[in-house]
Formats: sequence, C-alpha cells, structure tokens
Amino acid sequence: MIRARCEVLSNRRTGAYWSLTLVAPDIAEEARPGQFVEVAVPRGRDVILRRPFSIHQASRRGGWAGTLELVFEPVGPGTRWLAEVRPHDVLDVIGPLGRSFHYPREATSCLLVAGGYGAAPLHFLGEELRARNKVVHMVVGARTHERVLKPVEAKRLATSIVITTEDGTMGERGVVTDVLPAVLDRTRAQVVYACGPNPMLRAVAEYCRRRAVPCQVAVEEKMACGLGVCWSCVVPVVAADGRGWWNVRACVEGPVFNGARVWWDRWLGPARPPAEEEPLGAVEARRR
Amino acid sequence: MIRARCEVLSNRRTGAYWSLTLVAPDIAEEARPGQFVEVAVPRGRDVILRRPFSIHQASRRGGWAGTLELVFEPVGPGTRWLAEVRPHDVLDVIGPLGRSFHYPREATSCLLVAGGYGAAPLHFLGEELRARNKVVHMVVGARTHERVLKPVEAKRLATSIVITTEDGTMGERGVVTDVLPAVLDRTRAQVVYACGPNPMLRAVAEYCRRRAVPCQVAVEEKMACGLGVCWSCVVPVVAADGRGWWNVRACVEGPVFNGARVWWDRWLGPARPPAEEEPLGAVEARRR
Amino acid sequence: MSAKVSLAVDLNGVRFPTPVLAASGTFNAGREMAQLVDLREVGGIVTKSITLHPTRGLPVPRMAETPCGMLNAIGLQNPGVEEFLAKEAPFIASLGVPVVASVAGRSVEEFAQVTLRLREAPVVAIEANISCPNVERRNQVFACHPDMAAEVIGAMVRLSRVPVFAKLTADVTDLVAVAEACVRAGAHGLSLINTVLGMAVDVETFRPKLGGVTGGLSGPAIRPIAVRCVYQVARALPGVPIMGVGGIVTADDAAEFLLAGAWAVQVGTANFFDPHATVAVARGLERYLRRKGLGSPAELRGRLELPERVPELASRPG
Amino acid sequence: MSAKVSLAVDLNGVRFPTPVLAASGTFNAGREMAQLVDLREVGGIVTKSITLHPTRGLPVPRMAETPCGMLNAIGLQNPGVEEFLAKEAPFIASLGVPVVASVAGRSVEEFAQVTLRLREAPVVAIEANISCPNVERRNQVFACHPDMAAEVIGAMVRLSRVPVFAKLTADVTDLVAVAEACVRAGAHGLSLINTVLGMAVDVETFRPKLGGVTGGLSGPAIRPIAVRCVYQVARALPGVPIMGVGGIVTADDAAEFLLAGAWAVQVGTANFFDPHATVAVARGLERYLRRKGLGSPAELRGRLELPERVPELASRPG
Ligand SMILES: Cc1cc2nc3c(=O)[nH]c(=O)nc-3n(C[C@H](O)[C@H](O)[C@H](O)COP(=O)(O)OP(=O)(O)OC[C@H]3O[C@@H](n4cnc5c(N)ncnc54)[C@H](O)[C@@H]3O)c2cc1C
Ligand SMILES: Cc1cc2nc3c(=O)[nH]c(=O)nc-3n(C[C@H](O)[C@H](O)[C@H](O)COP(=O)(O)OP(=O)(O)OC[C@H]3O[C@@H](n4cnc5c(N)ncnc54)[C@H](O)[C@@H]3O)c2cc1C
Ligand SMILES: Cc1cc2nc3c(=O)[nH]c(=O)nc-3n(C[C@H](O)[C@H](O)[C@H](O)COP(=O)(O)O)c2cc1C
Ligand SMILES: Cc1cc2nc3c(=O)[nH]c(=O)nc-3n(C[C@H](O)[C@H](O)[C@H](O)COP(=O)(O)O)c2cc1C
Ligand code: FES
Ligand code: FES
Repeated sequence: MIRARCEVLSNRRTGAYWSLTLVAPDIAEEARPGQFVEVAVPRGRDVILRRPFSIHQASRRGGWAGTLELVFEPVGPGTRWLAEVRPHDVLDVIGPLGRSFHYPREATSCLLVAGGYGAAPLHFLGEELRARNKVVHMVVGARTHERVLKPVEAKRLATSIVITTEDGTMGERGVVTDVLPAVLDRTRAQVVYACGPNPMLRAVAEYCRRRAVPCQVAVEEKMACGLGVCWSCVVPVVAADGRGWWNVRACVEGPVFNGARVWWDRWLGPARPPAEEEPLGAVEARRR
Repeated sequence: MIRARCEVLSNRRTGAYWSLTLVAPDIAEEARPGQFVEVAVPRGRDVILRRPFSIHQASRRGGWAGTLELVFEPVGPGTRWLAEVRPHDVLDVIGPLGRSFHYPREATSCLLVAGGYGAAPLHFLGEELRARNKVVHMVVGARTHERVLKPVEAKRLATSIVITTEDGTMGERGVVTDVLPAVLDRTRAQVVYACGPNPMLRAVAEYCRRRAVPCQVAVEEKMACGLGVCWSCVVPVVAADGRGWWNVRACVEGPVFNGARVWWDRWLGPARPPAEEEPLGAVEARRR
Repeated sequence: MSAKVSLAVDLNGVRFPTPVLAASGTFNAGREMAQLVDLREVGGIVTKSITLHPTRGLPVPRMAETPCGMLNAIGLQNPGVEEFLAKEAPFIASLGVPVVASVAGRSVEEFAQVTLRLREAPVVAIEANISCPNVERRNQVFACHPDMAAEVIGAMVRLSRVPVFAKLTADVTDLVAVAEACVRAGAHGLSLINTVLGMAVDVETFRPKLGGVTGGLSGPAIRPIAVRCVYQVARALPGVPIMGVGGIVTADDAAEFLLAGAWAVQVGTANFFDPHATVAVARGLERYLRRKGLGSPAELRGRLELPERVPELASRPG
Repeated sequence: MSAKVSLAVDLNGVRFPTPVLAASGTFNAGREMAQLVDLREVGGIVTKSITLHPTRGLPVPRMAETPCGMLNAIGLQNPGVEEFLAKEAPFIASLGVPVVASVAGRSVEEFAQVTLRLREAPVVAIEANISCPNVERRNQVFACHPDMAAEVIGAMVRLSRVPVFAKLTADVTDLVAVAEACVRAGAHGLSLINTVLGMAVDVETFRPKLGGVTGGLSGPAIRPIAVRCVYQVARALPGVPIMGVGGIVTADDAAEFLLAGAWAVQVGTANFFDPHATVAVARGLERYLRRKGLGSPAELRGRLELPERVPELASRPG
C-alpha cells in the first residue's frame, strides 16, 4: 500500500467513460488485477472523501512503463471533478488496495464477465491470464454501445467474446446473463471472473453456483476510507466451513470475493425475517 | 441593483494586488464611486458566501465601455479562488451595492486618503470629481511599495499626491496620518474622502473632526449577504440630531459614512462599561 | 409522468403558493430582495424576528464562515414591533406574497405583547422564535424545555388572530417532547430547525470570531441534522404541519425534507449567495415532481421508504 | 519567538507524545494505518469501540457523504473484547504509541464486563463511548441523561485499572450537566464530541441513504459545534482534561480547540482522506506554537481572549 503524488499524463474520453493515465511507478509495480486505488479530492471542496477506482492497466514495461490507467464515469461531484483534471495536474493517490483476483492453478479456460465500467479491471486480468497461458473468453454487457469499454482492445484480448447491449446498439440485445449459459457450454470455462453492477454479479454468481463453476466477483460498496478502518464497505460473507457469517470489508478482504460465499440476499435484499436470518447455524464470527 | 453573469475580460497582477476586469454593462452604467459588488463563489466549494469588492473602475465610454474593474488581494479561500479565474470564465455578480461618496456642492478642493487596496474606489472617485471640475489631492499609504495601488495612474489623477509606506520603499516612510496635517494645510482641502483599514479611517475621521473638515469614509465590515437582509455588517452610527445611535448596515446605508457620525469607540473598541455606553442620551432607534 | 403539477400547499388552513418560503432573518421583510427577485414567485416570507422594543443586537463581528456553513451572532437586531407595524406592514400588504411574522422575546410577557400588537398586521401566521433565553428563568432557552415552550406558545395562541408555528432548536435531548408540548399548547405547526449553537476562534488573535462569542450555525453543513429532526418529529406527530429548515440550496435538498415529512420548507442562508434561491428551488421542485409523476408537494410528503426493521434511532451508530 | 517547543501533553497523569490522537472508529487499532503511517509520530490511538460480544453492525449503506462532512451508521461492528485481547492487544503492545481502548455497551453490565476484561490490555486509558442506547432504559442514550451517564461511568471507574474518559454527545439540552455528572462519578476526563445525529435521503429512490436510517454526522461541518461544546464544558469544569474531537483537519483547527480549552485533540474523519492527518496536524501545531512563542500545547490551552461582557451563551443569537 503506497501513497503517492501522481502526475496526470492524460485524461480523455473513451465512449461514455474517461480514461485517466497517471505516473505512478511504485503503485503500478505492486498492482494486480482486481485491486483499486483511492484518489483524493483536493481541499476546499464540499466533498471531502477519496474516490475508489479499479486499476484498469498497470504498465511495468514498454513506453507506458510506470503508469496506471483508470477508467471512470462522471456520475457525481467527485468524478465530475476528476473529468476536469488536465495533464501535469498532480493527484494524491493511495494504492494498490484490496485483494486481487486469484489466478487458476489447473484451469486453462477462463470466462471474464463484465458489466459497464466493470470491464476496467477485467482487461487487466485478461492480460495477466494470457501471460500465464490461459485461454481468455469474454462476455461484455452494457446499456448502450458507448458503455462497452474499449471494444477493440477487448476483442484483441479475448479468444472469444460476446457483447450484449440493452438497446442492441452493439452485439446482441440483452444482458450478460442471457448469453451466459450458452457461453459456458461453448467455452467449457473452468472459472468465471465477474465485475459490474452488484445485481449482475449476484445473477452471475448464483448461476455459476448452480453450474458448480467457481466464480470470483469484484464488488462495489460505498467506501469512506478504502483503507480498512471505517467499516462502511462491508459485504456479508459466509464462513469457509459454511457455519455462520460475518460482515467483511470490501476494501481489505475484497473487493474480490468468492461469489459462492457472498450472502447476496442479506446484502442486496430482500431482507428476510430474523428467524431465517441465520440459515447457516450458530453465529460464529468469521475472520481472515 | 443588478444580478448579472459577467464574462472575465482579464485578471492580472498589479503589484501585490490582482486587477479583475469584467464585462458588466448594466452594473457599470449604474455604478458610482464607493459602491461595491458581491461576487459569488462557485458551487461545490467549502466556502459558500459571496465576496464583496469595491468598484475600482466602471467604464461607460471608450474602448473599455461596459466593463467593471475590481482590485483585490488574495488573503483567503475566496480571493485565492478569484485570483485563479481566467478570461472567458463567467462570474455571478450583484451590484452596484451600497451608497456612494457624495460629491461636494461648493467645495472645490478635495483630499482623497487611501490605505492599501482602499485606493481602489478612490481612483474612481477622483476621476468623477475631476469631471466635475474639482481639484483632487491624494494621500496614499501602504505597508510597502507593491501595496501602493497603480502609483502612475494615481499621480496622473491627482493635482498633488503624497505617498507613504511603512517600510519607506516608496514615498515617505510612515503612515498617512503622519502627513495628513501638513497636506490639509497646504491643500486647504474642504472635504476629505477616505478608504482603507478601519483603524486608519478612524484616525483620519477623528483628526478631520478636530479640524472641522467634513470627512466621508468607506468602511469594511464582515458581510454575509451584502444585500441588507442579514444584519451582519453593522456599524454604530450616531443620529443626525446627535441624540441616540443605531447599528446601521454597511452594505445598504454604507459603506460610505459621514466619519463624524460613526461611533468609532463602540465599533472598533475599546468597549466601554455599560454606564457610559450611551453618552448621547435617551436611546432612540435611528433610521434612514 | 407528465402529471399536471400544482406547487400550492395547504398547512391545515395556512396556504402558500409554493412550499418554498424564505426563512426568518435571511430575507428581512422582502423590501431589499424585491429589487432583485419577483416576490410573487416566492412561496412566502418569514420576517426577521420582531421584538417588543427596538433591539440593537450584538457587537461585530456578527458573522464567521465555516465549512459549508456560517455562524451568525446578530442578536435579533430589529426596530421593534411598532416600527414594523408602521413601516413594514403596509409594504407587506402590497406584496402579494404570504408573510409570516416571526416573534421573539425575553419573557412570556414580551412574546404576548408582540403577538397582541400583530393582530393588526397583514400576516398569514406567526412563527414563534422560542430559541431565545428567558430572562425570568435564569436565561434558560424557551425551546429547550417543554414546560417553558408550552407556556409561551399557549400565551401566544390565546392572543393571536392567526395560526402560530413554533420554531424549535435541535440542541435538545428530546426534540419530540418539546414538539409535543408546543402542539398540546395549541401550536398550529412547527418550524424545524433554528441554527445550531456553534463557535469559531481566530487562531491568530486568540479571539472568538464572533462578538457574541457563540453563534448559530447554518447552511448546508447542518442539513443532515435538520432532515433528521423533521423525520423524528413527523413520525411522532403525524398530521402536524412541519416546515423544514436547514441548509436547503437546491430542489433536491427540499425534496429530502418533504420525503422526511415536511409540508413546506424554508430557505435561509442560501438567500445570501443566491437571492433567487427560493424561486429556483420551487421551480426545480416542480420539475422534480413532474418527473416523479406526482401532482403536488403533498403527494411527496412522508413518502420515505423505510427498511422493514428501523434500527434504534436514538444512538450515534458509530 | 524561537522557543523550544515540546508537543508532549499530560492529561493529569495520562501522557501522550503529541496532543493529536486518532479518534475512535477512524483508525481501528492502528494495524491497517501502520502500512502507510509511522505510528510513533501519532499522539495516540483510540480504538474502534469494543463491545462484550462480536457485533456485526448495521446493514449497508453505512456511509453517505454530506456537505463538508459524512454520515455513518456502522453499528459498532467489532469482533468483541475477547478477540480484541487475543489479536489486537499483543500488536498494540508492540506499537510504541499510547492506545486508549474505546468501550461501548447496551447496558451498564456490558460496559462493566468489557472494562473488567480490559484490565489485561496494554492501554493507557479507557474511553467510554456512552452515546449508545441503554436497552434497560427504553433505549435512552446513556450520554443523554446525567444519571445514566454517571451510573455507567461509576461502574467502569470502579473496575478499571486505567483512567476513564467519558465521550459525550452534543445532542443534549444541558451538556455541562452531563459532563459534571460524569466527573462526579469519577471520570478522569472527557472527550467532546461524538458524531451529531443526522440523516440523508436519496430523492431518486425515496430511501434513506443509510441502512440504519439515521447516522452520525462527522467532519469539518460539525467543527463549530464541537468547539462550542469544548468551550462550554472547559469553562464550567476547569481542571478536567478535555479531548476535543470534531472536524479537525489542519493544525489551525486543532489550535481552535486548544484555545477553547481542550488539553488534546482527536482527528477522526480526516484520517479517511488523509491517513497522515494526525502527524501533519501535530507538526503544524509545533510550527504554530513556535511562531506564537509558546513552549507547549498546555501554554495555549484556554488562552481564548473573551470580550469584557460575554453575551448569553445559551441563545441562538439569530
Ligand atoms: C472498489 C471500487 C472500484 C470502483 N471502480 C470504479 C471504476 O473503475 N470506474 C468508475 O467509474 N467507478 C468505480 N467505482 C465507483 C466510484 O468510486 C464512484 O462512482 C465514485 O466514487 C462516485 O463519486 P462521485 O462523487 O462522482 O459520486 P457520488 O455519488 O456523489 O459519491 C458520493 C459518495 O459516495 C461514494 N460512492 C458513490 N458511489 C460509489 C460506489 N459505487 N462505490 C463506492 N463508493 C461510492 C463516493 O466515494 C463518495 O464518497 C468503484 C467503486 C469501488 C468501491
Ligand atoms: C464593502 C467592501 C469592499 C471591499 N473591497 C475590497 C477590495 O476592493 N479589494 C479587496 O481586496 N478586498 C475588499 N474587501 C475585502 C474582501 O471582501 C475580503 O478580503 C474577502 O471577502 C476575503 O474573502 P476570503 O475568502 O479571501 O478570505 P476569508 O477571510 O476566508 O473570508 C471569510 C469570510 O469573511 C468575509 N470577509 C473576510 N474579510 C472581510 C472584509 N474585510 N470585509 C468583509 N467581509 C470579509 C468574506 O466575505 C467571507 O465571508 C471589501 C470588503 C467590503 C466589506
Ligand atoms: C444571519 C441569520 C439570521 C437569522 N435570524 C433569525 C431570526 O431572527 N429568527 C429566527 O427564527 N431564525 C433566524 N435565523 C435562522 C434561520 O431562519 C434558519 O432557521 C437557519 O439559518 C437554518 O436554515 P439555513 O441553513 O437555510 O440558513 C437566522 C439565520 C441567519 C443565517
Ligand atoms: C466511520 C466512523 C466510525 C466511528 N466509530 C466510532 C466508535 O466506534 N466509537 C466512538 O466513540 N466514536 C466513533 N466515531 C466518532 C469519532 O470518533 C468522532 O467522535 C467523530 O467522528 C467526530 O470527529 P471527526 O469530525 O474528526 O470525525 C466514528 C466516526 C466515524 C466517521
Ligand atoms: S472503506 Fe473504510 S473499511 Fe472499507
Ligand atoms: S451584509 Fe447582510 S445586511 Fe449587510
């Protein structure tokens, strides 16, 4: 975990998103797919908290060596401010934060399922998997074609790719879960990696669970610190032995979780009556 | 009183100050010397109130027609932000606000006493007085030479001028009140106009009162609205008939006051024990 | 979704053309703002608090800016009720905007006297600013004690020609108890909240930033506190008209208060930096209601969607 | 002006190398922050509040940002005192920074039990987070009632090996009364203030922005409230060590609290956006004291220069 003052190399649109490249050699060196950084908003504003962003690219070699690329969508004061930063501006960045995706040991066929800007960390993951001689298949979903992140790069990256858009402006009309069964059949993927809106992650994780395919999800939860000290970012996770559950920090123990261990109903609702609330037997604080 | 969205024409240093020129035809048309404007700080910052600034120039004719010039010193978040605004930026400005200096009817010899950026409104006043065939003499004081506002223009403007700096880097070493007696003798000024730090105004006003020379002062007091609705900017002023006093709004009934009517001790301290607090007899709410 | 929206609100008989009023002490009686703002677009004006005698208020500095807010220590400066009746009342009558007279005093007697004199005034309601110290009760603040609040409200209700709203402070242990006492004493409605007691120090001079040493905190900084107060009281006292006040700058801010249970809102500090705030908030609220397919502010009121089990409200859930 | 400055403070026997501690719930027990910050430069760490049993806390969302502040509704999630003793206590002992154990509970009994277990812990003091509801008293908050506050503090003082600080909330009618009750019950000192109860609503979904519906407001927005609380209590209870907490981001902010009467300060929310805040504030304070020709934080304490006549403190001086 490093705190660095990072110069902005570039900040430009890519479809509906912005691509922000920072000079951050130390963070880039450590960064692994699924991890994120916390970017500080400058003093003097009415929003004070850092903003978390997945690491989209961390270049160690080549022309971009020592740089970090983030992809974000302007949705509120923080991201709207970030869209305004210019080359040579300097940002206060902390990272890499959280746990990264686990690379499969045996498995060779991997399926990456992305929703919206959730594709950001999966491109990074895809490259690392290929560098490990894994076969990378992708399903990329978005509302509209501008929200399909860097489709050209994605196609270059993946051995096979299916794109879905809700308005049908790119690829197939629909959502990722419409095509997931067929893609799993075709690719015989032995592991699934997903990042996108939480409801999508839930659907993917629950389907994979039924198919008994291991599934890792990179989640989002509101974060005040990103450092593990505020306990605002928790996700209810079931104990390894299936007995009991605990609210686990997405910023430290996550954002990557085993999709089968996340207690989706409790996290995203509908909340159940207390009686059924602990289907997993005796309460037992789970720790890592 | 007008609220306008004003484009920034230029914003550049002049000595220790910044000179900000705005396109504000309607405000410039109405503006008179001693009046001020309230500039809004953009949303999204941790400071929310407008900042008041004297009108330094309001050009109605010539190349700069329809523009307003402000002079300010970066001292805090608001003025530091203002120092950052660039040409073509648009500011939310309300003005002209408050009462202007009164032009003398008979008197022909006028003395303008400026302290620091207090010179800003007095340049404007000097030009208006000359346009009315008055003789304009000036005393300009500042801490150091960079704080003497536009000395060249001042010299061009005034029939006679004495500059004082506390460090002696320009003109005579000292403060304006050191030279005031001699200048009053020499110029036989029949009216004095003063703008600068409140303690300076107090000294000038009290001296003029002893010399029985009418003295108008443009004061500063913390302002939340500048519009007359919050009552934060008050100055204790003695009734016209000398009986009673009232806290009067600097933003509406001021910022220009008759120096002889301001109850300086009560306003700037030392506060006196309650007994002596109303030397002017029966309390009588004074209104305009 | 394109429902016909009417912004008019009816607070159990007290009607305003829009639910967005100007808060006491931030709009005077409208005279100054009339130079910039078309007052007919303002939902209503709550006057600067009126006292029995002319009041000079506190020494300067009276204002200090704080993060996303400001402190004020004006000291209720106003020319007194007689002057108000002589100079402002006629002007008010000509405005065509409903005016609420804010009343302040240092004793039950003073509140009663002013209320009596205001029978002549062309106002649609009285707002009792009972966040003042009671000189007859060791300067305890009326609004901090249910019994004192009830006493002063009761006296005013008996003498007033128009409905009386009690304006309360959040700086109490049990806000609902104070609110209940006011309603039992005959308050027609409640205004929540007044400024929060605060203080700032100039670390260069070692002096308080306010001549009054402590002052009232207002502006966006206190909005979460005000929304909570409205929510607490609205749940405890359904049917009692509540005006939400505190940190409102935008239409979304106002909507927060309506969802929490307010019948109308008041904009205070925002008037200082945006004199058109009351108008802008009302217009924005109209667009918001249309977008939500709602026909009036009343249809939004209290529509807050709570979780099945609402955790204990009283705790600081750190 | 070039006085030799020592930042060390002595709160009647409880010593800290600098007067700038990390506030409870914003630094855990230091383990995570140790990856970024040299903890030996931190004046002290107040742990996340420790409860008797493992506590899972409230449903998400647990955080909502507000103007110059944030709301939190964590629900005191923590692994419980046994886990604290097993996992954190050894780590703490190795830190070389004074640690204060924050204790929370739902009953006097729970506070007592945790206090008892903490006799083994390597902490220099206990901070009683009594801004929690008392399940045995209709969920009334301990810190909101002098008698309840005194009862729980008394019980803890009897069982504790180390001095007990009472952490109070500003959401009361008479803060001084609560403070006095705690001191009479044996509190060694006071921490002022905990978060202020607040709420925010999502106007798109109509839902509260917090799973806990209401939450605690913190950050620069509340600093004027916290400074006022320290000033009130310091004047009423001279000689009682006070830790000032609320909205501190810079050294000037900390100086405000010391001038108002605090003996030390705690930095909370600022740790989230500036993990080095406690260190930066301490260093800035050293420069400030040197510039002012003062040799220690104690020399600044309570140096506030008041006007000859201090206006009535209790009123909202609108
Ligand atoms: C681990 C992680 C990785 C993320 N990666 C990306 C990314 O690669 N690209 C991208 O565009 N966005 C990403 N997000 C979401 C991004 O952090 C939010 O969009 C952003 O913080 C919104 O800030 P704002 O001020 O623009 O909006 P606001 O809604 O005003 O934010 C208000 C507050 O809520 C917090 N917040 C709002 N939305 C989220 C969210 N979804 N998750 C966590 N906190 C939130 C903000 O940090 C801020 O404190 C990520 C979030 C997390 C937790
Ligand atoms: C009628 C009038 C005319 C002025 N003309 C000029 C001018 O021509 N040039 C110039 O440089 N300055 C002028 N000032 C002072 C100027 O308004 C302040 O320097 C400025 O508001 C400081 O804002 P800040 O955020 O930079 O500093 P801060 O000190 O952070 O301001 C904090 C708050 O205090 C208020 N404030 C601070 N200082 C003053 C002050 N002296 N008077 C009133 N409010 C204050 C600010 O408006 C703000 O609300 C004038 C003030 C008044 C009242
Ligand atoms: C400068 C100022 C003066 C005020 N004067 C009064 C007053 O006289 N009577 C009153 O009831 N409230 C007064 N208030 C409180 C406001 O009416 C309002 O309750 C408070 O400011 C919170 O709203 P806001 O955050 O929108 O300003 C005053 C507020 C300010 C800022
Ligand atoms: C996320 C969060 C969690 C907190 N948890 C606790 C807690 O467990 N115990 C406690 O006494 N205070 C807790 N607090 C309150 C802080 O210790 C502090 O009193 C308050 O935040 C005001 O200080 P600040 O404005 O510097 O944050 C918490 C605050 C925050 C923001
Ligand atoms: S965001 Fe603070 S603990 Fe995860
Ligand atoms: S600044 Fe508000 S009345 Fe003058």
